[in-house]
Amino acid sequence: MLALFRRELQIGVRTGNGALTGVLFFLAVVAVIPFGVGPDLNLLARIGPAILWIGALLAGLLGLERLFQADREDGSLDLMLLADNRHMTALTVFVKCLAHWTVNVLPLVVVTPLLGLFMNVEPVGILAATATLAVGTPAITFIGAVGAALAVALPRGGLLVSVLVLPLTIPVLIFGVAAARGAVADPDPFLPPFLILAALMLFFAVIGPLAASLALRWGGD
Amino acid sequence: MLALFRRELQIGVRTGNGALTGVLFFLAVVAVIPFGVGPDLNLLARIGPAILWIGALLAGLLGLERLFQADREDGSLDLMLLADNRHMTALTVFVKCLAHWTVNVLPLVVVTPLLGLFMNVEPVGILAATATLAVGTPAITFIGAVGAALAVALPRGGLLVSVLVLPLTIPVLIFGVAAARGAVADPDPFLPPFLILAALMLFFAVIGPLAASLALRWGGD
Amino acid sequence: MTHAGYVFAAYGISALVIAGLCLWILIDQAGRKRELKELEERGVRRRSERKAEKK
Amino acid sequence: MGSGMTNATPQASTLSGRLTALANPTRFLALADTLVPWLGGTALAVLAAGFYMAFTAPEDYQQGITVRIMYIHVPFAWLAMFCYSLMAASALGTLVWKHPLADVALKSAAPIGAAFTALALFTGSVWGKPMWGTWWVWDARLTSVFILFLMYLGIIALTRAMDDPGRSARAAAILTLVGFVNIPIIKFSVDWWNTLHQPASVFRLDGPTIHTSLLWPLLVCALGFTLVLLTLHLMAMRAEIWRRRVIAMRRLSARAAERAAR
Amino acid sequence: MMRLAAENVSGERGGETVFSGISFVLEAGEALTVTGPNGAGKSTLLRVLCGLLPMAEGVVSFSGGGDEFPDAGAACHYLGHRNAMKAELGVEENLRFWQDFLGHPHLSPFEALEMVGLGDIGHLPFGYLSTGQRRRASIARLLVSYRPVWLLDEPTSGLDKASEAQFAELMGVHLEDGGLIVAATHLPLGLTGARELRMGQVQA
Amino acid sequence: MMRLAAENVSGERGGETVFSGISFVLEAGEALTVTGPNGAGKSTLLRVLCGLLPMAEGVVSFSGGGDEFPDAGAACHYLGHRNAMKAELGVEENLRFWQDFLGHPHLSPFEALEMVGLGDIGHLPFGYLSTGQRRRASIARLLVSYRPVWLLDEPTSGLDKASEAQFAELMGVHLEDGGLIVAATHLPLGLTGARELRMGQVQA
Ligand code: HEM
Ligand SMILES: Nc1ncnc2c1ncn2[C@@H]1O[C@H](COP(=O)(O)OP(=O)(O)OP(=O)(O)O)[C@@H](O)[C@H]1O
Ligand SMILES: Nc1ncnc2c1ncn2[C@@H]1O[C@H](COP(=O)(O)OP(=O)(O)OP(=O)(O)O)[C@@H](O)[C@H]1O
Ligand SMILES: [Mg+2]
Ligand SMILES: [Mg+2]
Repeated sequence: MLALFRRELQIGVRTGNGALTGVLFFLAVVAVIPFGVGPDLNLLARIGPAILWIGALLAGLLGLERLFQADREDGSLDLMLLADNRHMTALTVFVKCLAHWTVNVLPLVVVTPLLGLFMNVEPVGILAATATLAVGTPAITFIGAVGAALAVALPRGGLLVSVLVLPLTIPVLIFGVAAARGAVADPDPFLPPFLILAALMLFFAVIGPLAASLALRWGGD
Repeated sequence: MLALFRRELQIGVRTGNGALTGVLFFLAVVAVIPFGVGPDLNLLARIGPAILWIGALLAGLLGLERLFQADREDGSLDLMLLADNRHMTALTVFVKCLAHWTVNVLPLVVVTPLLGLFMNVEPVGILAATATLAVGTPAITFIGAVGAALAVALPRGGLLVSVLVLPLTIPVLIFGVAAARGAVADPDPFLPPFLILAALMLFFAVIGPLAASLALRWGGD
Repeated sequence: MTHAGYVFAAYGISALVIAGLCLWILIDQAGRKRELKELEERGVRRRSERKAEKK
Repeated sequence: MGSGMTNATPQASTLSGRLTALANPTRFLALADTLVPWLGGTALAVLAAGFYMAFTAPEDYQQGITVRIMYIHVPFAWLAMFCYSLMAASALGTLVWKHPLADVALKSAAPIGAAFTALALFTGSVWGKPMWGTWWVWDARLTSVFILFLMYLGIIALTRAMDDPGRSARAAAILTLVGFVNIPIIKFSVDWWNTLHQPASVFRLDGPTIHTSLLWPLLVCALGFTLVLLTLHLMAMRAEIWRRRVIAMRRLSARAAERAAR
Repeated sequence: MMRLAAENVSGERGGETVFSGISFVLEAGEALTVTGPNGAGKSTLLRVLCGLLPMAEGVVSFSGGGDEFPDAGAACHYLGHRNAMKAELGVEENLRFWQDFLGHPHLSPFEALEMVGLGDIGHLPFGYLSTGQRRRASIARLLVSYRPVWLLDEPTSGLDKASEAQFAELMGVHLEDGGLIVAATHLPLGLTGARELRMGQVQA
Repeated sequence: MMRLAAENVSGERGGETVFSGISFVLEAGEALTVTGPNGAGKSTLLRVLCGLLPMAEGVVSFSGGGDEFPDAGAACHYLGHRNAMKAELGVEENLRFWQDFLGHPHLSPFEALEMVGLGDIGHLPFGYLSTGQRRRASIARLLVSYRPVWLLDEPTSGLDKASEAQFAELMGVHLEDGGLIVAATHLPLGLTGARELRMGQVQA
């Protein structure tokens, strides 16, 4: 399993999805926003957490649909499924998700504080945004894995996949933003949405890989 | 060429991934911002066009990195490059971009009016935003094609492509938002930025495919 | 109104960054040079040099 | 590297002949070896003179001592753009003339350019805090420089993403050329959008509008930093050529071992 | 004693039966070559045997593998048309990964590469290899982890004559060690004493 | 009279020369088989011939094609290891697309499929075919558009015996019509009177 994790990281880094790229991507997204909404610092501070979350969602989704496709096209997926009684497929999926998250999303979480500063978010808000991102984004990856597995299983079912999977990420997004906002906007609470977010993440960490492994198993050809 | 366009559309529709993922992502972006900003309808109306543009820009990036990758993996790209003296490669790229845009981005433009209503943008503004999106988003695809062509040599270039592409799309974003805003905010004019936007689009419609075809030609293996 | 601190920060950090850049390039150079020497000691020659010797 | 290039005769007197001669990495290395110490020395001397002039120049009556940041901020900003232009020219060299050296120039200039851009951003911020009361605003000039920085990093990532130098060379060259649109945007952003940042006062069609007591130290500092950049660039190119030789020789030795084994 | 048996197996693809009534028994040290025209269902049969495709009818049983290899899926190396290697990673890195992942280490990646004549290019990215070299690298995968059963789908496609002979030798050694081989192929594999299973006419 | 000539061609991969000094002249109706061990550079040579890879040295010239086929790239069908078909589209749809895109229509997709023995499965998505069937479908691509030069890279890999013979016949007809064939292969192709180019020891 460690070997799998290491390999996925290596591939990610070799193909230019390394930490630098993740950070760059996030920077680019954030730099684009002020061009759109204008350089109003107050406004930026208010939409800051939402922007950070959108950037993270996009980074999490980019390349996610290829999570199993590449393995399938080169035949690795067959071998991973065959190894089921050494390494449960669900676990394999879990590790792959984790690696994807580490390569693509973690760097974003790490630079979030910096970007928060750029966007003039206050310190508490920055802390909250970083925490929600760290806790929430894995959920997106786990949900996405189900979609990716379905996409492999039903090559022509892409439509179905996006309809089934993407809507699931919206609750995560909403609780994430709500918690991040709760930390700064006074009447709104921080903890309840944050706890819900954490619960969602744990839930999907279990359900996602299981569902994905089932889809992979039945979708082989 | 028509054949190519038709084939790309067919594939796009059969695999079904494109349109809905884009629209849903777009929806997610647009749904989350109001959540981040809080229930301030005036503010929403003011930043509405910008949000629509940012959403469209980011959604346009999804799937773009695969523009040539699939063709390369199954060997079609070789044949397309070989047909250079029947169909200039740049033209082939142009048609592929057009098909990609039709499948993935056009649906966004179509739902824009609906989302504008959600965001409380006034009718003229909605019209303007839709028009600017229709004219401006192809430019994003054309720029993205350069990134996709560069990334063909990289097996999983997801993020890298976006990083290369995002900074270049900023002028498009600026003029798009300026035009969309010009239609509603009185002192700002609508036509000049809109014309610049159209000019940019035409410019990239020429430069993008040319650069992409060069990159493909030199990146072969 | 003195802002000497800002000025010195600006100059100081700039000096540091440029020095760092210099150092990095120097270290890179030294490393490559050493590798070249090692390879040459092991008797590996570039093709063009071998051609020249044969003549 | 090394192989497959025509060895132009030293007497070649035409311009293209001399260029070809320069394109020979071995010759280039020799040239760099002699040039680097002199260039470096001159750079330090000019910089020293520039700083002396800068700190003896009168303080601005409006800006006080902070005006001294100008003597580094402006050269850094210029060089950030200059270095990118240099890379764009090299990119042309790669694509049109297929000079192997052009690729080396592009690849080794990118980190240097990134460093100077970072410094321009940094010194600008440090200057902005006392002058504008904020470290950062998202105005057109500042953001476009920030994007220049991102593009440098993107190019660095691209030049290192593929381990086949030939392929990454052309990819990076195309990206660099396409990204060149940003340079005029930076240059003219102050004219096209109304920004906090002040418009150009040195490089203008109607001559500099800046007072000569500030202009001269600025120009000398700029020259000094330019020489520093060129020296560093030469050194980095030299290291890059060596790196490629090492790789080529390693491959060669692997092949030799293979042949021995058969 | 290891034993792989198929009884009256039939397989289907996209709802259509492509073959039916296939039975055989293979004991340790025996090899079976599966031949037949394109589309006869050779690849499908191999995938059914290892459990990658559900079988429409029949039973596949594997016994004698002990705790380590309880069923056919766990006991087999499957070498399909696709090489299961990542183009971005080095050949040796790829092999090392499969060794770690598949367990039961046997030869070291370097030794395995030597066995297929690629000893000196282990450091190259897999994507840089020629077709035949790729195939040989994935044959090396069979050697880095131990599995008693080898299921091979056109293993020699793209190999040159020398490598074909080398591979025949490797298979011979595996059989001598008490392994089992089922290979689908159009070309003679150079296995002495292998039994042959002819898969029927297409769409009988 | 069509004529494809290579003079002292050398090719490189990743900055390394993989072969050098290859020369041949091929006139209408002639075939050349390129043989050699794995990694000798056969595929590289084919890609250099049609211009997909830049050549390190030498000249490839094609003459006699008139306005329609001015250079080797325009005059050739390239059949690589990869089939250049989309798994999502039907076999016939794929062929029809290539016919439209490549121009110079020759046989109709249906006829071409008949010629390779796949007449009845044109409606299936390409992704549903077996390996050999896929290869045959992409051989059918050579027939839907006309090109005087066929560059074939291991064209018969995965084909069964019957299809091999069928394909040998197709090549024969193409040669009789004044076509040219350059084929890299490890297996005998059944071409009578084909010349052979042996690519040397790896990295001589
Ligand atoms: C992070 C913030 C800043 C950035 C990215 C930045 C960027 C630039 C650039 C790119 C130039 C070159 C312009 C050209 O050649 O036309 C420049 C020049 C200049 N900047 Fe800044 N700047 C920043 C902050 C400031 C501040 C705070 C001041 C002073 C209040 C300032 C004063 C100047 C001056 C005086 C010039 C010279 C203009 C000329 O004479 O051409 N900059 N800056
Ligand atoms: N993924 C798939 N989906 C649906 N049908 C398939 C699929 N793959 C193969 N088939 C069909 O199943 C049948 C058997 O295919 P299989 O790949 O087993 O043949 P094969 O004997 O291996 O042929 P070959 O010699 O060409 O490799 C064929 O008729 C084919 O059309
Ligand atoms: N994409 C690539 N990048 C770098 N090097 C490559 C690439 N493809 C092949 N090579 C190298 O070029 C050499 C020749 O490869 P080529 O594919 O031409 O061989 P081949 O004769 O076709 O072999 P095979 O019989 O295995 O198909 C090999 O040494 C290989 O390692
Ligand atoms: Mg098969
Ligand atoms: Mg080959």
